[in-house]
Amino acid sequence: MNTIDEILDYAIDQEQQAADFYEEVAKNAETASMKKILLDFSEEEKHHKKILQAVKTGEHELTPQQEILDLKIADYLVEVEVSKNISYQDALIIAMKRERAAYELYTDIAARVPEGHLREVLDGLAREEEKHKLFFETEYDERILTDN
Amino acid sequence: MSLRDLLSPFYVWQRAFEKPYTTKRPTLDRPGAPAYRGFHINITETCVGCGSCHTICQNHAIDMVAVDEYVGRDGDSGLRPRFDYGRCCWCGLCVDICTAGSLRMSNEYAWISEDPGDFHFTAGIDDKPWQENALGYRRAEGYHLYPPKRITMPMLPVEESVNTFDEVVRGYDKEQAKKEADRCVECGICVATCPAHMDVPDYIHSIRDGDYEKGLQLMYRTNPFPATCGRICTRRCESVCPVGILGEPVAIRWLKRFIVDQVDKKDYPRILNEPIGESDFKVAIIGAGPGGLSAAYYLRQQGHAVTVYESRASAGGMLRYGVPSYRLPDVELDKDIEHILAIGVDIKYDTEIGRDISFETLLEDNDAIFMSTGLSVPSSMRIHGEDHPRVLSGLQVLADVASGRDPGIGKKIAVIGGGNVAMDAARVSRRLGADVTLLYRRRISDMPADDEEIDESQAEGVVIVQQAIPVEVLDADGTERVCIKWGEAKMVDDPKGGRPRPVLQEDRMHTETYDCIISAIGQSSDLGYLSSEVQDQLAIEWGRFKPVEYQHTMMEKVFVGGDFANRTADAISAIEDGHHAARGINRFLNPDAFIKAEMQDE
Amino acid sequence: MTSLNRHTLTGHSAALDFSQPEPVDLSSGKYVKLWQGPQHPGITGNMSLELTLEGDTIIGCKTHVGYLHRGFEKLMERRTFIQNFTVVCRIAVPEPTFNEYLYSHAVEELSGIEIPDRAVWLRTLNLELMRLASFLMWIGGQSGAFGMYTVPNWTLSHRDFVLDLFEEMTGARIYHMYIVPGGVRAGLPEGFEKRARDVMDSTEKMLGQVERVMFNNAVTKARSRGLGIIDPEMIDPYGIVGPNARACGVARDLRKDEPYLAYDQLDFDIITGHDCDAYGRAWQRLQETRQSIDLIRQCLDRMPVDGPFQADMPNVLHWKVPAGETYVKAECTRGEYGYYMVTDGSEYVRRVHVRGPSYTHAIAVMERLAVGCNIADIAGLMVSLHTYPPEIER
Amino acid sequence: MNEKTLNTMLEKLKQEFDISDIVEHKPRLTTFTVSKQHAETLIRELRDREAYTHLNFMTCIDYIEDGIFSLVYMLHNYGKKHSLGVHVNISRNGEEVFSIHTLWAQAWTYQRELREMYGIRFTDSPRLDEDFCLEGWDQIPPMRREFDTKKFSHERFGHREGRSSEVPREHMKVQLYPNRGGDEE
Repeated sequence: MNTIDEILDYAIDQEQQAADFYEEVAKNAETASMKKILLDFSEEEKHHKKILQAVKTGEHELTPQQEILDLKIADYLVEVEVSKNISYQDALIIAMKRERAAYELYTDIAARVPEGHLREVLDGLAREEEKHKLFFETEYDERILTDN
Repeated sequence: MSLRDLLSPFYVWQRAFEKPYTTKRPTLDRPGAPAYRGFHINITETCVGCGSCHTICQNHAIDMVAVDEYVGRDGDSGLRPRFDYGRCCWCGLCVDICTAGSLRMSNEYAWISEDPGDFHFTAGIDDKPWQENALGYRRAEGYHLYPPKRITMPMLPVEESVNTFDEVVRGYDKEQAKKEADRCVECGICVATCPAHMDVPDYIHSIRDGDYEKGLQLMYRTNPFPATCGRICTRRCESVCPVGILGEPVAIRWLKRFIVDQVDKKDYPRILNEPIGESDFKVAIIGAGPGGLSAAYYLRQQGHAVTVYESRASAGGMLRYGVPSYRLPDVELDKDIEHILAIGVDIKYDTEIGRDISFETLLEDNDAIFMSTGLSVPSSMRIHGEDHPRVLSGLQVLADVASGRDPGIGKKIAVIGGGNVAMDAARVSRRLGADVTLLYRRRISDMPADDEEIDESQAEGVVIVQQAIPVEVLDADGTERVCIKWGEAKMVDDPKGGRPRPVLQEDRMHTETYDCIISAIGQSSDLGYLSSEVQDQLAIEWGRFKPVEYQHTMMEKVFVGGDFANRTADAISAIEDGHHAARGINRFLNPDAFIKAEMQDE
Repeated sequence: MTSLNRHTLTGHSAALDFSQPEPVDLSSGKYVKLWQGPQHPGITGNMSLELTLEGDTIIGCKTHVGYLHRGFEKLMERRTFIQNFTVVCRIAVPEPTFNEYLYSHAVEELSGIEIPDRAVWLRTLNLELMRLASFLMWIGGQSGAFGMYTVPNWTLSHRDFVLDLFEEMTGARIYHMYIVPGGVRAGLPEGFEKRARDVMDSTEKMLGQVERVMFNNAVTKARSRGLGIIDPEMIDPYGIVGPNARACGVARDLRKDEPYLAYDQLDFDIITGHDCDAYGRAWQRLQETRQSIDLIRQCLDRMPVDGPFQADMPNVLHWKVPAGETYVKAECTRGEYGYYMVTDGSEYVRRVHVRGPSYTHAIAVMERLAVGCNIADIAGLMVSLHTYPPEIER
Repeated sequence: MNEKTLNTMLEKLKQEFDISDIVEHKPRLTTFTVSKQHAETLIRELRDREAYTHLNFMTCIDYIEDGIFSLVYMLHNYGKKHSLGVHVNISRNGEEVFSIHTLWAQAWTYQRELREMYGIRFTDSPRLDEDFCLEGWDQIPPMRREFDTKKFSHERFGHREGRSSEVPREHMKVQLYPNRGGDEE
């Protein structure tokens, strides 16, 4: 992965894989409602993919300097298994953790490349993933951590 | 006639050289005094349309009218006062009584128009030159036309309450209740907000009249759980009570309880004397919680054969197994339940659908089904070590205590959560003799628990640690103890709006050892008794139902209600769900009758 | 029966002859019927005098009221206790606050409400200011009735200064609606005391000028001395009260005799006169006006500046006053003003009767004193009795 | 007036007259009811013997539910600073009453007003039938409780066009929860 296009292609591919993953889980989900949720997640990933494709063609710019709120919810939760009667809570945990992993990956690589445009792109991607993580963490905070 | 008397009058000439009393400016330019009672101003954003101004106006100069700018919503009727200056006498009583403090008067007193219609206007809506006037009459601080403060509820002193499961709230006596009932302005805005739309102003009126039997009848029109709701209702009504805007809301819940307290259970059949209709239909109800029993009560009045299936040994659901007896004594809950059963509702205890009878059989054997099985599964925190044997669920602890079992919590415990279940678990634990620390991830002000519960918990010695996020459960020395690691949170504004969100500060971690940890962070539904095909047909989302009008589901015969079918998850909403489902089931079973009636209406 | 006690009670047969004048034969051409009012400026307010004249001399007087009848006593039976307080002020237009006070006081007495000290003083201040304003208007009226229009300009402008004070204190100039069952509606505004004292000082100075111009005046004396003499024996049989009685030397003043509000804490003596004629009554009122200024100053000196001004009240929207009956009274500028109230425990008053002193002063007393009077003096006589027709009709 | 003097006087009056319902409302006000037969003499005695020389007012209360008018004579004793309210109950149906116009000069005015406002006739009271406040009145005497002022005003006077008012609770029901609440079953 040396050129920016290669990096972006990789990232785009990752989003597609995520979308495929949720579709696969959805296929096996027991109830229609859970299916719908997982397909929504898949759509969300496809949306991410579109953004990255737009970055590649220059229609959209990454924002490597942006501060993204980190609720740090995913960090301390247990790993959960994918199953056919997966709960909404667990589906969210899986999603949060996947976004977190992606974020860590890009941050990692960014640290190893010299400062410059390439690094900026990687940082930008990390921010994107962080945003996705925040999206799911906010949902988790709203719907699961209701404390009632 | 003295010379003096002839000369003295000529003194008037002296005045000719003094400053005249009159002013040269046109009198119209003279502003009224700062507190002058001039033309009316209404701050329409603050006004809640309670109509007290209309009620008090002795001249009938005020109408309450619908305006385009506002529609009815919780705490606002959407109406606004319209003044007829052909009748107004500028006494300002409307300003004095205004519950919202939105109505005032400007110090403007001169206004000329050729159109008499101009003198009939909706203050604050119709443009008038004095609307922005900063001066004028307003109600003085310390002057009230109704008592702004609530009558204090007698409570068990804390030093006693913490040692007993006796009811903490002692209830008003007749004198106190009458005084509290007197504070109601009878606007009826609360009725819209009450999930069951109870006739609140009417039963409060019955207290003022001392006619408690009428009060009871009024309550049973919409709610067969008045003894219960009079104690533990979430009382959304009080949060919208206009009297609460500038003072304390009318204690609607305690007044409801007062009525029930005045009536002996043995007089219920005579007072209520519900007519039971004629019907050949059979209706099954799953779950004997407030939703199920409310549906049963109203369905039975139509004459249907109603059978309630309950998995536990007693009826009441969360009211019995979740709400501790110091808030709702069993005898009071039984007062409600026994009356429902007394009108001919059949109940099968210890009968679990899916285990003892299949859902499909029930569907086959009955003409309609109402399901209300609530949220019975405690949510998991999904943190490491959560499966430690010394991590208990709040629901389980409460159910144990309700059933007379020892939950075995130990002497030093932590409760996690900020809702009413967490408060109940904490206060029950205090009564069992434990030192209780309650960890909550947000601020106390964010807690979904009732403010009273929070205050009373703290008074009883529960230590609340706010902004504390549990991150891991660890083993402690010995199997009887457990450690929890938690981190301090700081509240960060969500850039997208909404309430501030807690963010863990990883450099501020704490670890503490307890005899047990009670987790009470939420519940979800247990729908294991429904096959996945049935679940799909019922269109369940995120473990919850989304019923259509009249609590109907996508399945023809099936109606649902209660915690798993609404977003408020409280007893009064479940009761209304049951009542509304009963209406729906009647329409479903007798479509012809309703269609006919509706055609007649048109 | 008609002769009952007429000659035996006091021995003064003339004072106790209540009989109506004999009708005269108008066709004889000897007599003239003359209507004065209801809008005549020489009549205090809207009422009529039906005069029978023989030459310039009045030989018969009949009073006619009804031009101001608004049925307040009836209206009050159909309004709630709080609503009524906005109605009562209209019963005596130039002096509304006595109605507010007495109505409120009657309701408070029947419902057992004790008003706080500050409200007591604010009410006292309010009532004394009212007395002052009312007297100032009266002085102008009396002077005008004798043809001198300078004094009305002075006194009515000073009355307006007092009304300015009312406007500040109560939010209105005439119908203050300030004294409400349970207390008063507000405390004093910032700087009120200073402005009130300024008005008192300038009014006091003006009264000195009035004394020189109106009272030390050969014309006034000539026209008012000997006019409308009230025989002291008439006082009880005719129910004459207030300055009309005190000018005859009868020391009766409810503020002293049956003290209400803060009057038992104020220093003052009952002022009495000895001339029973129009001049004596005018002099009496001038002195009482000065006394009123003194009492207002005492109120400003002594009244508490903070603390509650309203008692704990029930919700007025459904206020039921316990069944009962009471009669409360206060000394207004014309004497005993009273409210008789009967309640039946409901949200509405059963009966209110408003007793205004003009009821007898403007009718029975007037009809009697007019006889023998010169037509030119009838306005002066009427004003010298200080009557307010609206309180007759209610 | 001290309590003892008051009681002595009341005792004495009770022996001579048919007095009932004595109520001491406050130290300065006592009321009682006397039969119509005794009332005139009693009132004169109070004036001449007990020094209740001042007639504060005279009025009437309509107890329509009992079919009676209660006439009230409020008498005052200046020396003792005490008022006595003498109630005389008469039938609402045109029962004629004695007149006190010979006792106080203003009494005939009160009686004339009571005739106009309640329709009560006082024997030999001067100018009784002259209009007092009302001119050309064609309705029942207006202070009688059955006279409905609102109805009268509705019939006699017009209404302003365009006036109508909504009840907050009903308005909200129609807008927010038409099918719910306790009404439709």
